[in-house]
Parts: sequence; structure tokens; C-alpha cells
Amino acid sequence: MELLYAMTLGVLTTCGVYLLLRARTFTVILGLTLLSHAVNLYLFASGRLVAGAPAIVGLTERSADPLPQALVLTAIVIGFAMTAFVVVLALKAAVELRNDHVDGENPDEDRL
Amino acid sequence: MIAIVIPIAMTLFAVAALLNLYRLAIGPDIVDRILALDTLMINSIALIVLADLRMGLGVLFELALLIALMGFVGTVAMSKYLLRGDVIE
Amino acid sequence: MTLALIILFPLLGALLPALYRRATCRRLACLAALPAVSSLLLLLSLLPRVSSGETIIAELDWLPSLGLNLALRLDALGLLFALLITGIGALILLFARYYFEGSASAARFFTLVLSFMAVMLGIVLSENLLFMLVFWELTSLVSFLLIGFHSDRQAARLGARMSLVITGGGGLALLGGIVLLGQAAGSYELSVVLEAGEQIRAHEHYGLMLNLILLGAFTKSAQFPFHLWLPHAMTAPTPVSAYLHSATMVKAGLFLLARLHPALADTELWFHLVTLTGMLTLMVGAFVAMFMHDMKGLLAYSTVSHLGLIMLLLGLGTPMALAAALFHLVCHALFKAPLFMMAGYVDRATGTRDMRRINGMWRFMPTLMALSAIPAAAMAGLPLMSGYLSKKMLFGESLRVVAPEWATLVIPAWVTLAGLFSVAYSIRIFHNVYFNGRPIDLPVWPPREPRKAALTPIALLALATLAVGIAPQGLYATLVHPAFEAARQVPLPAYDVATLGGPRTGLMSLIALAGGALFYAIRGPLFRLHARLPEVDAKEIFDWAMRRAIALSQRRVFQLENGSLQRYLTFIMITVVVLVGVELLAVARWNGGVPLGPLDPLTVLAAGLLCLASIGVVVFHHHRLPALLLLGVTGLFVTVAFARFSAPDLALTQLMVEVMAVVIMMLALSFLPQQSPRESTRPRMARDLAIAGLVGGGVAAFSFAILTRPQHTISDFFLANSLPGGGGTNVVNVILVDFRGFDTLGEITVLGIAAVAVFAFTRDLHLKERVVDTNPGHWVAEPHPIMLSTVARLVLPIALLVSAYIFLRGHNQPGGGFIAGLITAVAFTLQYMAGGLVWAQSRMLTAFRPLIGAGLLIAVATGLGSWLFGYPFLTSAHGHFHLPLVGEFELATAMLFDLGVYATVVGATLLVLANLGKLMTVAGPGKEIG
Amino acid sequence: MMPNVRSRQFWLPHPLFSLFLALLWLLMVNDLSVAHALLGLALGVAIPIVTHAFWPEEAKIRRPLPLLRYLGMLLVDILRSNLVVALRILRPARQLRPGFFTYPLTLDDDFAITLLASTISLTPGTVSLHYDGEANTLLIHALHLEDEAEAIAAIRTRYEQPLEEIFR
Amino acid sequence: MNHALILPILLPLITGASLLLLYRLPFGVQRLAGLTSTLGLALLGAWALVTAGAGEYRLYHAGDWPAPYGIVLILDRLSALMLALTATLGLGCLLYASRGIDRRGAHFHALFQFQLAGLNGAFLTGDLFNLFVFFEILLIASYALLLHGGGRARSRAGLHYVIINLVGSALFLVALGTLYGLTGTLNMADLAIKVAAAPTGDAPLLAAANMVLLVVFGIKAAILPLLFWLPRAYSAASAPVAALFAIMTKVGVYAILRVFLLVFGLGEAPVNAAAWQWLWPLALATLALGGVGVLGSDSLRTLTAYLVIISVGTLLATLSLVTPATLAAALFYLIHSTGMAAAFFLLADLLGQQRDEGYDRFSVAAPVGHRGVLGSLFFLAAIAMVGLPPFGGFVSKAWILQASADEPRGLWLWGVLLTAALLTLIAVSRTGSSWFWRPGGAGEAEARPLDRGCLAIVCAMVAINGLLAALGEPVMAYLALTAEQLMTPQAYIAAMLPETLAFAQEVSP
Amino acid sequence: MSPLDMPWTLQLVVAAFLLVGALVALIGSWGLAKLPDFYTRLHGPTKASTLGVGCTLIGSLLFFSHQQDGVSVQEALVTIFLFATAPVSAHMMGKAALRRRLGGVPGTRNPPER
Ligand code: NA
Ligand code: NA
Repeated sequence: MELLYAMTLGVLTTCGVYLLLRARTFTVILGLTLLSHAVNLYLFASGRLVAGAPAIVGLTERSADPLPQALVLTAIVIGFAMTAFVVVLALKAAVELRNDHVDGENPDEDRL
Repeated sequence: MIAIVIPIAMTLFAVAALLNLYRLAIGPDIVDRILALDTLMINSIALIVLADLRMGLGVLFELALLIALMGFVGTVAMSKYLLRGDVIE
Repeated sequence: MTLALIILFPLLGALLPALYRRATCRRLACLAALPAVSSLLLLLSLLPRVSSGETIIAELDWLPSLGLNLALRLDALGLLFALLITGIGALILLFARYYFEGSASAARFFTLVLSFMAVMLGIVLSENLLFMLVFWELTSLVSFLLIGFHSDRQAARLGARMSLVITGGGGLALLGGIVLLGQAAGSYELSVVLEAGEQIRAHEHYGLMLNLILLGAFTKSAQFPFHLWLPHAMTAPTPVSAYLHSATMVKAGLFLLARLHPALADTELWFHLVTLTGMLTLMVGAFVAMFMHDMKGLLAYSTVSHLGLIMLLLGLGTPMALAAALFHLVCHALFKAPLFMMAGYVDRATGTRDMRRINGMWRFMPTLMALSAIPAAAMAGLPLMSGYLSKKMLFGESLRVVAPEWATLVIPAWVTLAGLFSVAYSIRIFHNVYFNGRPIDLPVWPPREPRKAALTPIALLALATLAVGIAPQGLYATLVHPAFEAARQVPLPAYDVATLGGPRTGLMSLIALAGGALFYAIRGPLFRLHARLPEVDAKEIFDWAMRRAIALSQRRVFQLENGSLQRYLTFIMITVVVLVGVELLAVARWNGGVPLGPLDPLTVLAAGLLCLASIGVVVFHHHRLPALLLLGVTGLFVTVAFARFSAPDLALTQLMVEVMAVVIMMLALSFLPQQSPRESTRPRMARDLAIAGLVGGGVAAFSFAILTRPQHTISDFFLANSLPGGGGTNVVNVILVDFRGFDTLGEITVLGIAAVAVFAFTRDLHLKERVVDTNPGHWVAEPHPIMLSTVARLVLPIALLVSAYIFLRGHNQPGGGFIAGLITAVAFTLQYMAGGLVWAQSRMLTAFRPLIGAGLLIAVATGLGSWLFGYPFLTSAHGHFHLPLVGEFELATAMLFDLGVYATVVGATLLVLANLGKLMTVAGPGKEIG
Repeated sequence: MMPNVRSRQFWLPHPLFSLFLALLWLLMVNDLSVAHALLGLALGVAIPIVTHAFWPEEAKIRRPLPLLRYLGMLLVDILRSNLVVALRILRPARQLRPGFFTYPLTLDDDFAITLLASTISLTPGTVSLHYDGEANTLLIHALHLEDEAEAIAAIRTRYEQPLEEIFR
Repeated sequence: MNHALILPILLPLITGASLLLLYRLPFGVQRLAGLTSTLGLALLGAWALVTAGAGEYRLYHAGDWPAPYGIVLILDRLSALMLALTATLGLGCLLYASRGIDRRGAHFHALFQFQLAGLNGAFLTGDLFNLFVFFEILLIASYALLLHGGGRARSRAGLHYVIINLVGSALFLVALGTLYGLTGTLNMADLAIKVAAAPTGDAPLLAAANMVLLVVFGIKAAILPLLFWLPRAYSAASAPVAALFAIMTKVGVYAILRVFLLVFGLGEAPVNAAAWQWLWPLALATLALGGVGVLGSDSLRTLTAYLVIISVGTLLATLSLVTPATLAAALFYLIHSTGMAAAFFLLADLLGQQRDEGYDRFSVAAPVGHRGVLGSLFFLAAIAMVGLPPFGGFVSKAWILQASADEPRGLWLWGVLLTAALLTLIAVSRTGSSWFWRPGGAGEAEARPLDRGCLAIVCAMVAINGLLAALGEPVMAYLALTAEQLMTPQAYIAAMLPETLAFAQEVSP
Repeated sequence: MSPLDMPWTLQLVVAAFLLVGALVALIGSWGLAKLPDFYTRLHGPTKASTLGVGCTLIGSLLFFSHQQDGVSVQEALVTIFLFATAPVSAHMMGKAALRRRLGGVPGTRNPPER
């Protein structure tokens, strides 16, 4: 299970980082979102993988580590705020700069 | 009996989800993909409910409810986007 | 205190001209002279004490931790320089009174010169080396302002910058050197440093230290190759040239080396560096001076040459070389200042400084000629003149050099040759100006001799020069010898200046005189020869070098910082890979030993689908909408993962957030192109994939390592205290609103700020044209389908009820304020979609920004409530209450906190959505929504 | 837009609906205590205040009983329709005769139209795709369209007429 | 119960939230509220300096939960210093903005307060995840402030700034996940103990996490090769915002200090060694790049942005020698460079406003009005910036040289530092002479009105820099003690976790 | 509490609901994957998946209503919600398809004018 989880994270991260390195704002935002999925899952994994035991007092004998869950929750919310912000900013930049290249210039180039 | 049925049902729903993903992947039109995603959401509600049944904890219903709500909102948003070119106007 | 006054008089006096800017030049000069003369008199009053060998030290703490104290020191060496500075300074002020007659900028000049006098006095009177350095740098700065005095001339600006860069740069080096010196000596106080010579010279950094200090001294004293700034400093008004660039500032480097002589000198390194530099400077200066047509240029190069000469003497290391150096230093100041003044007068009288045009001035300015004959003769080193004596001392000392072997012959020959040149250029400046035929094409005609009164400063200096030449012993005994002793820090036998020298020095003088005269006689062919040499203009070189450096920096920097986000992100990723990778190489066992959990097919399937979906996003990313759908799928599967691994709260949150994010992205997408162009080359894609793969592999390896390691955590505390301490059974929620409520407060603050920021920067956004043309006139595309609006209205109250339910149960079951808030927001978003922005907006009970503010304030106020009971911020309280009729119920302050979360989330989400929607609909800047 | 704060319109725009919400609340929390009853009522009052502006028209359901009967029939039809559609799906695709047809409405209430369109979508082999407000017609897609007129007639008698009764 | 310790966070937070709630308040009132709050922060900063100066750690247990379970705020000398610096700088920037720039976009004052709350939170918290949260607050507020005033350049630079920082945040979470996964705690003091006591098999993983944090803070602090977002972002921001941003890079430096010296600093073979080793050459290279960039800048704001890079390079290179002396010297430099970078950004605006065209660009030869006053001010500010006497820069440079002289590697720092200073000198002297000395065109006569308020603020900032040198001794004494405090993490741990005192001493380095 | 505590009749009913639901949903998704054009594909999910999930939810409702005392109303809520919204989703998607001028499979009767 752990290996599968780790490999999935690896794939998510790889996809996220690859998209991050593209030249269009929208694609970069896709990449950021994937990356943040990966990171949230990673942070979540720091509490180890426990099935069928939500951290609710009295529900089960032992329970999953609640702290990483709370951290991830905070991270998700912050990530949401940031995504909303960056999406609108990308839109603003695209409208103002008349293209949606991440640099707002040389629109037909993949820049080093 | 239920303990036997649940995995079977889950498998059936999983196959259904796979079929949805197949449609999502091949399209051909974006509307097909939206439809596939909508169906996927609905099927995943069932999967969640079954998983909850299997655990016997009853903590995932809200999730099912929210998937239903969000699936609806998402589908409407995307359709509206295709229909009008925007979502809120 | 007296010592401080010596510096403070001119420093405060500098304010006087600034205060009386409108006064006449004469009055300004008087105002300026007052502090200068006061300082001079103070110095003179201390002369007897100091000449007898006393060292006066005054100290005041400033930054003792740094070793930087306001410590002043007056010994004979300092006094010698201080007298030069104040004495010549006073005369310069007098000279300037005539020079600036009728000029509007006189006040500025007087202020600057007095400031300069003060900081220059600071250099020579500092006991603390760091304190001295303060003044050192200040002289560079004031000199910068003085050189650029005529700032409307390009040459002046360039000259000023050049001097600042060279001397300022040298100052930086000196700072380094002095810090090293201080570390080696254990103090920056001269009294300590001068005693610690052995220790310093044995220090491991002695070589570096010496180099740095010499760099400072050489740049300031215009030693080759740093001499370049000095001739270009001649764009300064002539009083400045006379004062700073002949008599005082350029001597600061020499002063410093004399001062630090006991600490640094008498090593082989010292000898080689100082002597060779001095030799080179001496020769280069003398040679170039020969061929200068500009009066001030000639004087400047001659100054360079003389500075080299003194430097050479400082380097020699023979017993009396230092005395000779000091003596010549005074002589030079005395004869060079009047020569500059002369150049100034001639310049003003003729309107040019070109000696090819200025000829035969004896006719027009006989008095000036008579007065300048003396310093010119002294510069040439004619017998009976001060220069003659100092030159003989130089020749004498050059002959006394015994080691190294090459020096015994080379140095005497070298100085003789330099002497020859100096004779030649001395003759030249005198003869060329006053004789040599008739003036050619002068801009001012006829040249008029300045008033007799105006010639007073020259006369006084000429007189002094003459006096020194005739009775050198007076100067030597009262000033130079005590200074020499002070510099060497040991009592030394007296030295009779008048009778020194032997046949060999006489011969050398003779060769120099005769050779110089001969050289001048055949100057015609030589000039023609020189004219054929490629012209080297230091100013242009400097300017060119600067431009080059700037262009190069620009290229280098902008090759790196080229504004490409892709590049910056690549750099970041590579950095991560390298830094982390190096550490990870040391990991011995990735598998930490905890047995792996069993795999079940459904999970494998889900994981596989998650991977496929995310790969799908990559594959389809050129088609944006499909990619967005696939992104939604990944989000859905992440939700499933959270649900699978016992995190229902996370699953709920992730789901809501994911769909909202996708909706927001879709809103944005309607303004963006629907396709991304295929612009990456294959190698580029491969490269990025490799980087991404490394990062991904790292994350995978990391997480595998962690997942298989045994866990020790503080979480048991939360599980144990959640119910008794936090009053809730949903531990995650209790952590969020209680144990780590502070985090949550921060989190909603982020959300609120993000929303307000979106509001702020879309407020005035104009969407003149839409990127996509969607022709909504299609027969099917009515904006608000009846079915949708009807159902949406039905959903709203139910959704609100559900959100209240989720909110209230959150403390004990999965849920809470955040999720409830998102449900509410989604329900209202549906209204926007179904009824349109204007329709829905006008039906909202409140604007969104105050809702955000209120939410934050509710959360904070809940936290503050605990203050009333003497507990820290955010301390929670909960309890079971009983009301008649109602029965038992539970209340927790955490609920109130969660209410704040709820309000903020609703407000923030709706604010973002409404303003995004606004972009297309209302499309009127100034129209605020939310 | 907002009714006066003092008026009943503001505080209790839909009293029945408020009661419904309170009931739903009790069901949801699964706790019949007085505390929850009060809370449910409070929500039942508060939520309509917030949402009233979005739903200003009074509900026009005149007869609730026929509505229940209608819903029961609908449930049966849904089951039946699933069977029909399942069979169609499982059969080879070339046997399908899909088609569009336009259904002329007699209903004019938005809510009723929505209900009819939903019914059509949930029941045998039909999906309502578009409502034309001017012509008052529904565009319907049928998975297997044998006879257009028959399909229209079936909808009319089976669904639209009962709905007309409910909303008359 | 003394609640003063949490006020530096709550005061601006409440002010900001109230400004949102009462968004219809007249603008003047909003402005006044912002200024009052910031003034309050300055007073709190002074209180913090006095309190922390006594040498005791002061704790505040949010929610009354003990460490390491709850979030604990902790005030030591370094935090106090940063609080005071932030408040002072904030006050200057806000006053400047209040001369009119604050009106050029929505909610400037609320966002400004949030920014201050985020900064103060980052300086006070003793919890690593809470640090992340405050980082996000200060970042999101900074994104918003960066965009204040609108315009293409800001959108473009803002986009880069935001995306890069989002990547940074993701990395931060990775590091947090690793640390929590291996140690099971988040409190920095507790982490320090757990890290030091970790099994040897975990050491490379912890070191790797340390590296990730180095990258995260390196992005914030702007070290090579992570700094390229900075020049355009800073030069695009409106003047008071850019000036406030002068403290933003220092947050990264602060975090590096906290994490490297505390979290990874315990034990016989501390995990931080490798990070310091990387930091040293990177910081030197940063410093060198800054020097080159300063020379190659095409506008005064870009130049100032590169000056910020120089300052970061200097700071981190000095810090990475890790001795009490270098730490103290670096902190002095931090104060100086933050203040002067801010002053320079404001000055650039003041000058730019006076030019008919080109604003602060070097390539445009538009004359500057009010030459005398502005020229003198520029001259003094430039002296302070380059580090020439008698300003704070000189003292700090001398101190850095002294402190690093005994280190074998110190001379490298010397070379780069002094060269960079020379390049700065060249650059600013060029600028000054071409702006204030070159004869202007026809426009010279009609100078635009000079805002005396703005002028006074910049003058005050330069004067403060002078005072920093003039009255430097108490500051230096304070900083020396700060450095000592930083070098003894055991005391911090003992204050945070009294019961583990014995253990902390056991594993002391 | 385990499923074994339940009376077998109830178990049977729950199992039937779950199985039927899953089968119906599978058929719906099968239709989605197999049917030839968008409009025909729209039928599958609108009915089958809705009912399929509905059955599953009712099975769960019965299960948990027995496990925990009282009626578990949330499942009913989800079911009602699904039934209320599925037609709207289909309506919107159908409109989108019309708007995108998607044609039906060849042989479709009365294809809408493009
Ligand atoms: Na001549
Ligand atoms: Na929460």
C-alpha cells in the first residue's frame, strides 16, 4: 500500500512540475493544482496510512493521526485561496498584456 | 450476506467508473466528457456510500451529499460555459 | 577639547556661508576665513608643546564594540599636516575671494572647502584608525562635490566620478586593510598600533593588510596607475586644485604611510611595493607633464610625479628617507599651491589654459611673473630654492640604498632622470607662459593682471618658499624633524638640511639641471615626436571602461534575469534536485522496516486512475477544457484517497475546494484562449520531463521512506484531550478550532485577503474584448434556462439547512465552519449561474467584504473573550447547559470561532466569484460588487 | 427588493416552508429534543429571510395530495423506464431509432414546466433538452422514437394533465 | 496575564478586519486607523525590545495549551528586533503612502495591516507550521500590495512573484511533512530535540528536509539561483510597497536563522552543517550577482532591487560563518540595509515624480526638479547605501569585516563585499551625476510641486540611518547579546519546554 | 455492531438494493460508453446512474437505520437531491450539445437545425 501511495505521489508531482514548466499561465495553474494535490497527500502521509479509523473519539479503537489532517485542511484552504488569486491574476495579466504567456511577451516562444 | 454483496457492488461501481473514464478519455466532444465526469461523480457517491457501509462507521454520508451537490454545480457550470461562453453573467 | 575644536571650527564654520548665501564674495571669504584662521591659531598655540615631542590625545567613546572611538591625537606629524591644511587653506580662501568674485556659487564653494578642511584635519588628527577612515572617505566625498563643482560641464562630472570611484574604491580597500591591522594589533588606537609593529609584521595577513592599505594610500595619492583621476580633477575650480590636489588631499596617502611607518614599514614587501610604485609614478608623472599643453594638466602631472617621489622616499627605508619625504612634502605644498594659483589667474585673464596660445605674458602680468618665478624655480630645484634641498635629500637617500642589489644603481639613475624631466617642465610652464613669443588667439583680450591685493596669497606662499630655501633649518627643526621623530616613534639625531649632500648628489643635481634645460631646448622635435604617439586619454578610457562594464553587467545579468518565469522555475527545481539529491544519496535504507499495508484491488484501481488522470492532464494540456475536466477527476480521486485513509473532514473540504477551484478556473478560461499552442521542442520537453521526474521521484522516495518508518507523535495528546479539553469528539475539528485555532485564524485571514485582493485588482480591470467569441445568439442559448433557475432556487434553502447542519455537527462529526461556509457559498453561486450576476447580487442580504471583516472579527473576538477570564487568546470554554423546557444542550466557544470561519469563507468565496463574473457582465469600472 | 423589516413578508414569507425546514432539520439531526426543535424553527425562520429575495413568488401548489400521487406514479415510471432503457442499451446499437421531437406545452407556470421537463427526463427513453419560452414548447430527445404523435400524446395524458390539475 | 505579546499580530489583524467590515468609512478615517494601528505597533516594538532586552524569553500560549501541543508565541531578542524594525519601517512606508499613493487602488490600508500582521506573526511564532501559515498571510498580502495601483508591469511581475512563491509554499509543506513524519512534532524547540535524537538512519532524510527549507527560505530571502523574481517584482511595486518589501527578504533570513540555528542546530553532528556549507557559496554568488546587477540596472528602482540582493548576499554570507560576532554584525547590517533599501525605493519615487518622462529610468535624460534639495538628499542616501561614513552602512560594513576577519573563509567575503560596494559606488555616482548635475532641458525651470511630507519621510529615514551609526553602541550591545542568544538554542528550548531542560543540555553541541 | 446482528430478511433486502443498484448503474455507464452519439448517451446516466445510486443509498439507509436507532434521513436527502438535479444536468448538457451543433447518429429522426 505504502509503495503504491508513494508512487502515485511521484506521478502527481512529476505531472505537476512538468506543467509548471510550460509557457502558458493556464497550464502553469494546472500544474500548480496538481502539485498542491501531491503536496497535500504528502503532508497527509506524514501521519501514516490508516484505513477505517477516522479521528473521532469513541468511534474506533485506534484512530488515524488527526494532526496531519488538520494541517492538510489548513493547507487545502490556503491552497484554495492562492489558486483563486492566481487564476484571477493570470486572467488580469492575460487581458492586460494581450496574451497569456507567462512572461506576457514573446508569445510564441518557449523560453529557457 | 451484506459483507459479500458490498465488495461485489463496489466492483460493479468501479467498473462503471472505469467506463466513465473511458468516455472521459475518448470524448469525442467536450460535452461527452462533461457527461462522463457527471456520471463519474454520481458513481463515486455510490462507492463512497458502499465504503462507508463496509466500515460500518457512517461518517461519509456528508461526503456523498456534497459530491451530489458539487457534481451538479460543476456540471451546470461547465454546461453553462459551453452554452454561453461564461458561467456567471 | 582643543583638538576637537580644531576640527569643529571649520566644520561648523562651513555652515556660515550656507547661512549667508546672498552675502558678497568678500564677506563670505571673511566668514570662511574666520574658522580656518582660528584653527590655525589653535594649532600654533600648541606648536611648542608638540614640537618638544609631546603627543596630545583626546578620547571620547563612540562605538567601543567596534573599536571605533572619537579619539584625536596631535603629535608633530599631525601638526605638520594640520598646519599645511589650515595655513594653505586660509590662503586658498583668500585666493578664492578673488577667484569667485561675482560668482553666484561662491557660498557653495566656501561651504565645501571648509567642510573639506574639517575632514582633512580629521584624517591627520585621528588617533583611532577607524575614525580616521571616516574622515578619509569623507574627503573623497567632499572632493567629489568640489571636482564636480561646475556640474554643467561633462568633463567635470566625469572627472568627479572618476576621482570618487578611484579614491572611494581605495577607501574601501583601506577599510579592509585597517580592519586587518586592527585585528593584528588588537586595537585601532594609534598609540597601540604603533607599538605593535613586530606583531603586525608577523601576522599571517600582513601581506594582504599591506596591500589593502597601500591600495588606499596609492589611490588617494594618485600613484601609478591610479593617478589617472588627478589630471581630470583639474576640471575643479582652481582654488580646489591648488588646495586639494596639490597641497592637501593627495598627501593623505603619504600621511597615512608615514603615520603607519612603524607599524608596517621596513619589510621587503613594503620596500618593493612602495618604492617601485613611487618610481613608476615619479617617472610617468614627470614624462607626461613634459608634454602637457594645459597649464593645470602640467601641474597635475607634475604633482603626480612629486607624489611618486615622496612615495619612493617612504619606501626606501634608509634612516633619513622619511625626513626627506616630509620635508619635500612641505616644500611641494608651498610651491605647487602658488603655481596653481598662477594658473588660475592666467586662466581668468586669458580665458584659456592652453600654453600653446598663452605666450609672452610678461608684458601683461609682470608682477605675477615675478611672484611665480619663485615657486617655478623651486619646482625645478634650482639652487637656493626649497626644491633644491629636498631634491638633494632625495638624491642622497637614493644613493644610500644598499639592498636589493638592483636598486643601488637603478634608483639613483632613475631619480636623476626624473629630476631632469622636472627641470624641463618647470622651465616650460614658466617660459611658455611668460615668454615664448606672443599670445595666439586668446579668448579674452587683453589679458589683465589681477589687482595687487589679489596676489597676496601667491606672494605669501612664494615668500614662504623662498624662506624655506634660504633658511631650511628653521622649518626642519621646528616642524619636520619633530614630525619625523613622531612618525618613526623614536628619537633621532638632528639633521642639518643646509649642509647635506656630497659630490655625488651635486653631480646628480647638475645632470638634472643641465639635462632638463637641454631637453626643454629641443622640445620642438620632441613634441612632434610625442604628438605621433597614440594619444591616451584616461577620461575616455575610464568612460569606456565604465560603459563596457555596465554593458557587460547588463548582458550578464539579463542573460540570467531575462524575465522568463520558465527559466526561474527551472532554476528552482534544479536547485531542489541538487541540494536534496546530494543529501539523499546518503540514505542507507529507504524502507524503514514498518510492514507494508495490504493492497486491495479497488485501491490499486483508484491509484491507477488518479495517475492516469494526472497524466491525462499533461497529455491534454493543450486543450484546456478537457485538461480542466481531468484536473477535476484528479481532485475527485484525491478526495477518495482522503476518504479511504480515514480523513472524512479532508475529503469534504477537498471536494468542495476542488469543484470551486474548477469553476473559478472555468470562469477565467472564458477570457482565455481555449488551446495552448504547441511551442515546446522535443529536447525541451525531455529536459523538463527529466527535471519533473527527478522531483517526482524524490517526493515518492521521501514519502515511501516516511511511510515505512515507525511513528512517534504528539497526537496522542490531542486524542486524549479532545473531548475533556476541547469539548468535541471530532479531533480534527477540535485541533482546528481549539488546539491550533491560531492556525485556522491565519488560514481564514489568508482566504479573506485573497478575496479582497481579487476584488481590489479586478475593480478597474477593463475587458474591452473577449478572447473567445461565443456568439450567444444561438437559438438554444438563453442566459437563464427556466429549469435551472427553478431548481437552483429550490436548492438554496435546503443547502443552507444542510450547511447549518454540517456547521453544528462539525465539532463532533466531520464538518465544521469551513465546509459549511463552502456549501453556503456554492448554493449562492448556483444562484449567480441560474439568475445572473445582477439578479442575484441585488438579492444578497449583505455585501461580501464586510462579511469577511465580520467573520475575522468574530473569530478574533471569540479569542479575545478568554482575556476577560484571565486566559490567553483563543482559550476555549465549553459546557453543558440546562434550560427549563429546552433541556440539556452543549455550547462551546469554539462554535463561535467556527462561525467566524463560516462567515469569512462565505464572504471570500462569493467575493471572488462575483467579481470574476462581473468582469464580463457589468463591465463597468467603478462598479463595485461585494 | 427587500420587503420592509417590520412586515410579515420579511419575517415569515413562507410559513409552511419554514415548518418544512424545521421538520427536515429534526430528521437530519435525528434528535427530537426540544432544543433541536427550537433550533429547527429558528433555522426555518432564518433561512427564508435570507433566501426570500431569491424566491419571491408564493408557491402555487394548490393541491398537495394529487402531487403526492403524481410523485408515486413517477417513481413507478422511473423504475419502468430504467428497465426499458437498460434493455435498449444492452441490445445492439443499430437497432436504436433515436430522434428529436417538439412537445407543445399547455402549462405556463415555471415550476410546473420544470417539473414536467424533469419528469420527461427521468422517464422512459426521453430527455428534455430545450425549453422555448416564446413558442412554449419543449425539445425532447427520445432514445427510441417510433411515433412522434404517440409520444406527445403519452406525455400529455400521463404527466402534463395531472400537473395541470395540481397547479391550476 | 500579560497579553502584549500577541498584540503585534492581533492589532493589525483587527484593524484590517474592521476596515473591511466598515468599508464605507471615509477614506481619511481609514487612513487614520491604519496609521494609528501602525503607530501602536511601533510602541509594541519598543516594548518588545525592552522586554526581550532583559534576556528572558517571553512566551504566550495561544489557547492555553502547553508546548509542544499548542501554538506558542515566543519573544526573544531577535523577534523583538524584527518586530521593532517592521513597525518602524511600516510606519514610514504608510506615512509615505498616505500622501496619496494609498488611493490608487482598493483597500490599501486593510491589506497593509494584514501584511504587518503576517510579518509579526512570522517573527513571533514558535511553531513551524504556524510559521508557514503566517508566511502565507504575509505573502498573499504582499501579492495584493504588489498589484496595488495596477498596470501591466505589475501584473507581469506579480504573476511571476506569485507563482514562484506558490512553488515555495509547496516545498515548505513538503519539508513540514517530512519533519512531522519523522519526528511527530511541529514546535520548533521540540523539533530541535527530536531531530537531534533521531535515529541515524533518519539523518539524511532530515538533512534533505533541511535542504528543502533552505530552498524555501532561499526563495523568500532571494539567494542565487532562486532570486530572479525579485528585481522586477520590487521595481514594479509602488514605492511604499517596494519599501515595505525591503523587510520581506529579511523574513527569509529570519527563518533561516531560526530553523538552522534552532531546529537543526542541536546534537553532536547537527543536521545544519550541510546547509550552512551550501549557503556560503550561494550567498557569495548572490552578493556578486547583486554587484553586477547594480551596475547593469536601467532604472533607480531596479538598482535598488539589486541593492536588496546585495544586502541579502552580504547578510547570508556573513551569517553562514556562524559565530556570535558574525551573527551580530549581520544583524546590524540587516537593520541598516532594510532601512536604506526602503528609503531608496521611496527616494526613487520622489525623484521619479519630478521627471516629466521616464520616471526613474536612466536611459531617459529628463531633468529633475528641485535639484538642490533632492540632489543633496540623494547624495546623503547614496553615501549611506554604499556604506560610506558617517552612516550606518559604514559601521555595519566595518563590523562585518571585523567579525569575519578571523574566519579562514572570511577573506572571500571581504573581496566580494568590497567589490560589490565599489560597483554600487560607481552605479550611484553615475546616477547622481547624470540626474542632478547634467544640465537640464527647457523643463528645468518649471519644477513640479515637491511633496514636503514625502520628502520629510525620506529625510527621516536617512537621518535614522545616520543615528544608527551615531548611537550605535547600545544597538551593537543589544545585537551581540542577540547573537549569543541565537547561539544557545538550549536556552530557547528550556524556556519553551521547561521539563525537557535536562535533556536539552544532554544533547547540547 | 456488525451486519450479522441484522435479521436476515433485512439483510436480504439491503443486499438486493445494493446489487440491483450496482447493476443498474453499471448498465447506465455501459450505455454511456457504448451508445453512438451524445444524445443517446445522455439517457444512460440520467436514469440508470441516478436510480443505481438511489438504490444503493436506500440500501444504506436501511442498513444504518437499523444500526443506529432512528431513521437515517441523509441518504434520502441525497437520493431526492439526485433525482431533482439529474434532469437539470441533462437539460443543461443537452443544451450545450445543441449549442455546439452536435449532430445525432445517422438515422436520427428530426435532427435539430444546426
Ligand atoms: Na605658451
Ligand atoms: Na475549520
